[in-house]
Amino acid sequence: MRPDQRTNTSVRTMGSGLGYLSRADGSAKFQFGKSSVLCAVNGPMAVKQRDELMDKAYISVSFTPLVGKGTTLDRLYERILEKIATLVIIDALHPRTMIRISFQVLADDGSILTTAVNAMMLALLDAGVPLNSTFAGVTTMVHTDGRLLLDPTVIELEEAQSVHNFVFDAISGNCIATNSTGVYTKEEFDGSYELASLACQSIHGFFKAAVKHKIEKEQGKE
Amino acid sequence: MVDRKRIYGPENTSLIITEKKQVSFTKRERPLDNIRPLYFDLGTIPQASGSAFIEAGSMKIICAVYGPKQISKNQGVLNCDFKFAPFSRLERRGYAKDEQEKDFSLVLEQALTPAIQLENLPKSKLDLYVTVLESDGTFASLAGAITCASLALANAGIAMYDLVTGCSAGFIDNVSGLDLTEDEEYMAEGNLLTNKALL
Amino acid sequence: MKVIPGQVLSAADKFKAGEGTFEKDGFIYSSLLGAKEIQDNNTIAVTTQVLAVPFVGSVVIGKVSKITSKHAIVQIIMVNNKKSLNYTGTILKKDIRKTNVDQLEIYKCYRPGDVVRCLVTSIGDGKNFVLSTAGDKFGVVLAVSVSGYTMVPVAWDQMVCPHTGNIEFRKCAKPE
Amino acid sequence: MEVDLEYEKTTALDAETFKKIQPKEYLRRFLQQDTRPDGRAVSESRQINFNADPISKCVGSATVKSGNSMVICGIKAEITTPDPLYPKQGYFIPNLDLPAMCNPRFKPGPPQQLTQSLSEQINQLFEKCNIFNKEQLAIENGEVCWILYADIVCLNYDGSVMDIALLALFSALKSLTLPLVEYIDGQVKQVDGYRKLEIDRVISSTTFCIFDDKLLLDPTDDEELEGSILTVFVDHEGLFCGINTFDGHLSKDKLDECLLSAQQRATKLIKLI
Repeated sequence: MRPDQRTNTSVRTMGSGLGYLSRADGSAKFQFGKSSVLCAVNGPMAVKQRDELMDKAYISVSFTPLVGKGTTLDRLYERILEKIATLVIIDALHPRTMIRISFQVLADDGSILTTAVNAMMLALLDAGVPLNSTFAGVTTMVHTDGRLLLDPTVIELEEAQSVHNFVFDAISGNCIATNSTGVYTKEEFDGSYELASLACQSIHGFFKAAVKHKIEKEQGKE
Repeated sequence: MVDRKRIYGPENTSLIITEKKQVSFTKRERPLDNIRPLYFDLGTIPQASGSAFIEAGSMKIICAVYGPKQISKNQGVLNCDFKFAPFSRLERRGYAKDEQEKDFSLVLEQALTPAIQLENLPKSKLDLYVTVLESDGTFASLAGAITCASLALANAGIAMYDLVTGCSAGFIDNVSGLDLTEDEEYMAEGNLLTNKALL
Repeated sequence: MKVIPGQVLSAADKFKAGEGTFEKDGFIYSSLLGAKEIQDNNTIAVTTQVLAVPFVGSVVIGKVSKITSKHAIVQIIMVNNKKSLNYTGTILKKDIRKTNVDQLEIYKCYRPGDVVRCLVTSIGDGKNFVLSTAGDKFGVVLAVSVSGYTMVPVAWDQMVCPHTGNIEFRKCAKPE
Repeated sequence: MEVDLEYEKTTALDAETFKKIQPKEYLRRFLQQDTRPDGRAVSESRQINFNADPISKCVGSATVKSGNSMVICGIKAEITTPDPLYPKQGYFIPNLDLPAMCNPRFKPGPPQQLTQSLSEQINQLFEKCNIFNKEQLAIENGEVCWILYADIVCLNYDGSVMDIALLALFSALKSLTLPLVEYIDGQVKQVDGYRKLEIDRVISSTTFCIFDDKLLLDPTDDEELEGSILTVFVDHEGLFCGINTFDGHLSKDKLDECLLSAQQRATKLIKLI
């Protein structure tokens, strides 16, 4: 049993809120337990001439940590998120425009990268940006005593032998992004991969429910 | 000020104390009017339009020319960027350019611009980057950089009136000598840099 | 023979100074690092692989990157069949073809992504070189249809998509 | 519809122009013939050349060249006060720099996102993978310790720079000689003799480019731009130390293929160091 009474293969309680910000074209908050990230999507909108691309939209991502301006680690996260966004958004539909995606960490209790990935998914859906698939992300870790844990918290991460971030495509079931650190064997990686793949399916179910809830609420108003 | 765009450590670091060697020209191995033997290589950086590498003693300098690139000015422009690599000198230096490097960039630009036929490069600029990988004498590095840069320009196929070469000199106890090393420069009372095109 | 910039090639009364050389005080000097050549028995030149810079009169090949109602912007790729680095040029509406300029519409001549052959007519005041496609030789050499296939010209102002058979309007260059 | 077949011949562009206009199609046509623009097979890597200790002013240095890609790594040793949380340890600060000199795409000025994320990936290896015991860098408990600055400067960026950056870094670490010192009255003085660092784990990386479901080993810059990149870190025992891909569409079989091929290459690469 883990400190927060979860089983090894369960994620923390997920929470989400769509359309959090009134001035953004699309926004969403996503929570894994106490970890929480807010994501705002703006665009397609006018682009600076320097960044203008002739055949596709320019996608700009900024990731702001809880405190300060951020370090090289935040730039690595930014790069990962930017690459995922570029892969998923059908950018050829909006040439010579910009789509800006901004992240703000609200609370950090581990697995912050995948929390941000999931927040981005919901915000992109909320903004109505054309996408060629949906995705979901989850973090796993291998404990120094060999246990495989899903969605670790900060306390658990201190005793990690290796940490794996996975992002899975919902349609093909392929892995679109991984970022893992620490030392591990092939078997440990395979185990993490299987576990993350299953978890992503359930997270994806959560996305569907969240979007459905939002649409029903909007239609109810009319 | 901590540079958060790189991996950083504590702010105050220092070298271990070693005694500076006392040097004079009497102990110098090569004659006073000789420079260190030189080794040149062209096209070291294939990604660039032109590049050159120069080695003299333990001094190593690499230079790349990019361009011509489009600018809105009608006359051609040469941009120079001079940098010591972080590990090139005794003390580690940061990545940000300091005053000396800015000054040397300007010297480089002034030395090379008259030699280039800029009228043949309408609406164009040339970007020239020099990195000193290992320095053995600050002025000797600048002199080497000038020579290296003009070779890189020739390698890039840029039309020039002439090749430009640089050489440093200095004097210790009122005796002057050519191409001083770092230890000699430390002792020298004055340093001089000349660059020359044949025409 | 290999020469370096600033090397004396000959006295100026024997030969004429050609490409890659310059004349000063009665001598011809090399301005490039390259091979010395004597052309037409009276001109001395130095040749080397150079990245080309567009000049007035150069024939350039470029890719249309942007069109507006007044002009088309072209990213120049080749200058006189030599590789060049990124230069941009502008084709003004009046320079697209020789006749009937008043009635033409730019989007019926060029689309972003087309590869065009043009002539440099002026260095220009602003950022870009001024290009022209007036003349048979100049215009679109390679264009991709809406459905993504390389099109084939059927008339001076029309191209056809070999896959769908749709006709699209382009100001084509006459094949050499 | 009658199509003039002669047309394509007459307007055929030479390879260089075609590459500039349609880089994806250019690469695809090579791969249809099971070869790559530089003549290599799909799973063939470039020749690697080492040059040990080129910089005499460093405690350890190395140059590594693979095809056109070239990096130089220099390690400088200075002294500082240790972190109060870890008074017995020294510091190790790795940085990768991609200056404007090494590729026309890079601009002068502060490091770009790519540079920062590559530096961070190297830093994570040193933080999470127990590469060497940092207590070897201690001089006096809580008072003074060594700080090693490992600066990797890319001289020519032609793809797969992480692979050769790690090779250069580890071969510089292996050749590193720290001067022996003694700490007397708050001053660090050098004494005769040198010592080496004990390296517990040597890591190498292998970069793949995923393009149209094909896996290109050791991609060049042009190939990297057209496909997505997968980097696998493997240590000397064949254990994995990291897998990074940010925009690949990989099935598990393909991923396994990469991991296996990276393991095989790692044994070869680590022998070189």
